[in-house]
Amino acid sequence: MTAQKTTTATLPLPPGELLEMYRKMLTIRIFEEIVFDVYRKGLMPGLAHLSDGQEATPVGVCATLHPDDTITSTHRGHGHIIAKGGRVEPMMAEVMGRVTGYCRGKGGEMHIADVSLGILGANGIVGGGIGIAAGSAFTAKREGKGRVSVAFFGDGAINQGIWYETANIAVLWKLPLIYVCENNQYTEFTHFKKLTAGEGLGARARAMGMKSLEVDGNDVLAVYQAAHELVGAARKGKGPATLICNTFRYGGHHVGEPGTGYRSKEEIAEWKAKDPLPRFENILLEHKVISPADIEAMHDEVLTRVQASVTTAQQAPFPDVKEAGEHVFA
Amino acid sequence: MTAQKTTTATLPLPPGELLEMYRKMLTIRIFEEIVFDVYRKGLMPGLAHLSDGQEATPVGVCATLHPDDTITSTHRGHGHIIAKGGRVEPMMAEVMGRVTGYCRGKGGEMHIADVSLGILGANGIVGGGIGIAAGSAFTAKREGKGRVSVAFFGDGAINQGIWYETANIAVLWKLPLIYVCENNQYTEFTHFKKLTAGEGLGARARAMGMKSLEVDGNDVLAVYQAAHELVGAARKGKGPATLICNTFRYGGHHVGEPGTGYRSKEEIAEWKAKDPLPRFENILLEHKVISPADIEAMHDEVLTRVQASVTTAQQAPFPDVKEAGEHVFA
Amino acid sequence: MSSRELTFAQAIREALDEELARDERIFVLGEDVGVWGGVFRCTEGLFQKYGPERIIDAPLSEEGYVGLAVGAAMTGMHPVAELMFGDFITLVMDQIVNQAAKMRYMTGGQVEVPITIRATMGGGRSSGGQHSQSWHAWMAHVPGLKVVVPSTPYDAKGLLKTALREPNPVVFFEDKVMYAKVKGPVPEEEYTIPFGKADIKRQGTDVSLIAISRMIHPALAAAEKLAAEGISAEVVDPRTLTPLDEETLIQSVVKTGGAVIIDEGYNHFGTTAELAATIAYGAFDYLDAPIERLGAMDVPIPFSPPLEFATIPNEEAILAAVHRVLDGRRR
Amino acid sequence: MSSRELTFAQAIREALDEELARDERIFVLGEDVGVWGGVFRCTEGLFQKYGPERIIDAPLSEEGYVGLAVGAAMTGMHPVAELMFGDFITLVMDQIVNQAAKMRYMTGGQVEVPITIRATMGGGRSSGGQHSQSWHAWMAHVPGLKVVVPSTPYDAKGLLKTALREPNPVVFFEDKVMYAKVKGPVPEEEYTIPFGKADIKRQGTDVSLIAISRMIHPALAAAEKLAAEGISAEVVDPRTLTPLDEETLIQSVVKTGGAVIIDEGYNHFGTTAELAATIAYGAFDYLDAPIERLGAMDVPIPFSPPLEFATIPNEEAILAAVHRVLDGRRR
Ligand SMILES: Cc1ncc(C[n+]2csc(CCOP(=O)(O)OP(=O)(O)O)c2C)c(N)n1
Ligand SMILES: Cc1ncc(C[n+]2csc(CCOP(=O)(O)OP(=O)(O)O)c2C)c(N)n1
Ligand SMILES: [Mg+2]
Ligand SMILES: [Mg+2]
Repeated sequence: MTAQKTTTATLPLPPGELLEMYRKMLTIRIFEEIVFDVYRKGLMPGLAHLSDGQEATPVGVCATLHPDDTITSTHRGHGHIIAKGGRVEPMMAEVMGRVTGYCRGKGGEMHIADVSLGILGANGIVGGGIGIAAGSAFTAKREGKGRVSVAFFGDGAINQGIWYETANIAVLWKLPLIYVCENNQYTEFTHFKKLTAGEGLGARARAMGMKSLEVDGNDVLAVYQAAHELVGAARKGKGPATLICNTFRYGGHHVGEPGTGYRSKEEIAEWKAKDPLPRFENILLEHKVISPADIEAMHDEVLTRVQASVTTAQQAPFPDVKEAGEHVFA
Repeated sequence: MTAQKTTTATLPLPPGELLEMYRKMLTIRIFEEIVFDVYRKGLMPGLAHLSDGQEATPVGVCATLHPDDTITSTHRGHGHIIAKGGRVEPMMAEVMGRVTGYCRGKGGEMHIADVSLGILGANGIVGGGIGIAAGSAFTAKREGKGRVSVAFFGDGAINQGIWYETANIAVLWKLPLIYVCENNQYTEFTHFKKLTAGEGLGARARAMGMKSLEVDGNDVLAVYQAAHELVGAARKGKGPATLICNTFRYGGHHVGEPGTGYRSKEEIAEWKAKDPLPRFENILLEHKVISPADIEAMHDEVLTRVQASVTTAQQAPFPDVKEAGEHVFA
Repeated sequence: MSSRELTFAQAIREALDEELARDERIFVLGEDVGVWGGVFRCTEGLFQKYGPERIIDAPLSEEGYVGLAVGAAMTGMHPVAELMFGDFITLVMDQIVNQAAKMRYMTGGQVEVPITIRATMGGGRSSGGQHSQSWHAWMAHVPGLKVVVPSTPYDAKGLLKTALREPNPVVFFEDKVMYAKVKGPVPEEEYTIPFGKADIKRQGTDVSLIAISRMIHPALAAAEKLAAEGISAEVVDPRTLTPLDEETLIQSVVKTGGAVIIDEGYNHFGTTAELAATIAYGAFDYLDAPIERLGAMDVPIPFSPPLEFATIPNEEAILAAVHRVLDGRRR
Repeated sequence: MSSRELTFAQAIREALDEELARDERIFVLGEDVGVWGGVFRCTEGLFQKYGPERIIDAPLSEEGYVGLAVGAAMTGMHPVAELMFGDFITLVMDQIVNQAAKMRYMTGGQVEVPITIRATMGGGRSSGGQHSQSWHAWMAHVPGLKVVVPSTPYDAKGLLKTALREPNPVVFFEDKVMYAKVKGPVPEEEYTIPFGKADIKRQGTDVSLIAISRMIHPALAAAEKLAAEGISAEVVDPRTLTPLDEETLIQSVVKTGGAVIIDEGYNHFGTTAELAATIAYGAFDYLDAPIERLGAMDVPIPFSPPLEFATIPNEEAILAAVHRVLDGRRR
């Protein structure tokens, strides 16, 4: 596999932060690979919706966010959560339905949240996080402290009315809301072009009076730079914006299907050649931010941590049945 | 009141059809004036949502339609229904809750329908007719006979998700659907600009990949010509389009409020100066399609007919109570 | 306590006003709630008093602004989102049911979602099939929502103030026929009314009339007529459907031995079903006759007044039902 | 009649196939129902057989495509709109409730609206709070909709074929746990099953188990266990909620004197309430003990299996309820 090269004359962030971004991308990749295993071994209930291949988008965007900024995520949410600082241990425990999970096992794979980190939840309703993100942006504007709200969603969600209705409101009320569309080319098993009229989301966003940028979603620095511009403007009260990141999921819509019936081998190979991880690695190596040995060490360290999270979760109890009736009301 | 002049070198339709258009505009105006009275005299239940001032739009659009084309309408629907051929007698009877009404008194002022004429119903849900119109366009396309479907709606409805979701579908599937936005400047008591982000519906429609035209909605020939172009294209399989007609309602949102609290006298006067009726009259007079005497005669004739419709409705029975349980299922 | 007479709408407005003054996290949004003061005058003057940041005219995008309200609630605000007609709740079901109602549970208790949805209900105004419906039973079927159905200005004010101090989603139903037409005493002093406490609006011993929202008024009128016949009817107002004060309902029927349940929501699979089933279970040994259910006729709501009135329970229907209960007594 | 075993999904697919062949007004639309054949395989091969004009992959726009389906139904087509998860019915309530259900009535009988909405229901797959709900009680609360809740491949096929010949809106609920797991005999010959006819799945004399959709299976299993104890349980399947075969339910309880009602929808304000209230009324003089209601626990549906299973009625819970009924007998 030849990784496509991205050359950047100057790096936009200090080495420490770049390393942190790299670590997060690696963590997402490894987390998804391990969840794949966990699912295949029957160690988790429900379905697993993985985002390996898409790591650059959440990491590039979240690198521009502060701890008190918020995000909302999707059914394919592991990457967003890790990128915003979520810890793999309570994530894995949640995926495995344990009481030690982020949501005490009540939310599950599609509903991980860590509100203390500004992660207002993954969401099983496609487009379901968008209204919530608009509301968080409303609160942020009211607070007046420059906080922003990011809604992550897929190419499928752009055809839900909630996008349109909140876009109109967000522009009118100048809310600090960034719509981030992770276009992985497919809405389940159908190519997005078969489902999307016109010039796509960018044109729609502009028609609503919003700035919109479209970037190579597998180039973490390109994502970072575009997000940096839009988030910065939103912080300064310039209102909402849309960012479209073109990317690809390597696996199936969920682990139960191989992802090949509706996508050609060539298409998959083409995207694997643009894998965000080696591309970022090459930049970091080139700029001597990291050495090959560092990479290997980091890989081992993350792998060990994620693997340990499985073992720990396996040993953790399921929630007690009496919890079923708790947390309905505050 | 000085009527604004519209000069047209050549008329786009033969005299008989122009006269028919004029008669319809006059009928709408008089119908609304009489309903105003009927409401004020307490002769009708519920509310009355009148469209006097907006006559040119429905008439200009419907002049391009065939009997088997369909329309869907709104809470402010009397004009659309008359323009598509609806008879004033069952309309008035419906408004007055009589069993002789179009819907046997079950629908009411906001729900007049004559399915045999392709009038698939006014609708009390703002945007409620849009999905239905899309469905009629779907059927039309399947039938393959060049039939088209028109959805009338107001400036308020453009911010409902259903517009957006069906617009995407209609473009993708090339449905013969014409979205007609009657922009009367206000969504109830709020100016549409306060509620609409971006460049408005035209830009949104174009972003969805649809042709969009915007016309002086008080110039019936301008409306006709634009509708003619879009309807013609739709009949030929070119897909959906949007037509925006700028106009104004003279009265309140409903008869119970005067329409003045949120609109200045100047604004109202400005629009009255652009009254669609005298403007069309002037053209017809200028081109000798009609004489002043003809106008007077037609006015009297229509007035007599609409007045008679009130008397007839008053004499007609209310539906029998046993009808309450009928027509739930076919 | 000193008291004045307020209309139902004025009581709502006063509750909003007092709570807006008390807690700056509270804001109101909806269509024409601001400058215009609301089509039913429930927010009259609040825009002028609290400004455009707190009394907000939203675009005609119910799903959008209710969705936004859910997110605002999750991040520390307390929105009051208005649905001008409760019929439009169909447009925001996802935001209420799949988001607001379950967010706390699905996050294992991480968030509170203090959103109040104000929605109208009720027919009788010839508003037609899409402006007259009463969907409180739907909401009461959803875990995670509190559901309020006040019947008097006093209750409306006290319960709305409670809603605005609740850390949970509340759907607050206001029968629009009462806004201007129902007047009643409301103390000058501040008060709140707890959720889950039924109110016995009239004491009685022979039969229980359990009525929801505006239906309390024909029930009280019927009780008055029955008194003249020597029949002592108890009139019970659950006031909230979630939580439901099952105990008070059951105890009333334990005492009287018979019940008529009156609601303007549809009868079939509605509120009358839940209340009848709950009482039939809890007062099984005390019921002398089958429980009578008077919900709205199960038809789309017709426009023409004679038809519409035929679909809504009224005093006469209540009296007839009471006589069925009493005549049908098994002991 | 010759018969084979089909899964629940195969039975659905066969009904669609036969009706698509019979009536060219019928078309199917939904997400990934076409090329892919549906995530639950209910439309497998139909795209290949009937082409893209009749088996249509819609964008992820539930309100848009269901709205379109309503209009298509009003103009002579017979759409089958699929909601992959019944939880998404929240997104299309306006199209179903304010448009499809009342269009005929509001026009005074001018139109027919022959639309079939296929929606899944049911938990037990650890799909979490937004992919496990059962909203049939909501639909049954709406006048103008027919509501179908089949429990076996045989019923599913026969009832779906009836839906596709109905001139009215039908909401057809399919418990997704049954798609692949429940197999049963389905005749080769064509048949349909009328709406409004309950089916006695097992005859009995001591207690009536009235169960909805998939809950029929634990009810049958419980009846088997009870038989071993010498208790004869009758198992009744209403099959459709609107129309509801009240007579068969009541007569069963008149015979047995006791009832347990089992449903996977929420208990509160749900199907168990309507059935219990209806039976308590109709069989008042024959009931020996209070009717037991076993709906889903009134909480958002949790992900973790031990929690989720605790919220769904099962065989054990049914047995316990039967014993409460029998032990609580008053005569
Ligand atoms: C409202 C809604 N409709 C349908 C689904 C079923 N579904 C889950 S994911 C998905 C495709 C989403 O595509 P996209 O938004 O592109 O996200 P991706 O899966 O590609 O990350 C669908 C149809 C859902 N969960 N919610
Ligand atoms: C979904 C919905 N929301 C709100 C209303 C209440 N309402 C009725 S008409 C109206 C304003 C509609 O404005 P517009 O679409 O511009 O039509 P106009 O009244 O100007 O003809 C509103 C808010 C409604 N009927 N339906
Ligand atoms: Mg996608
Ligand atoms: Mg308008």
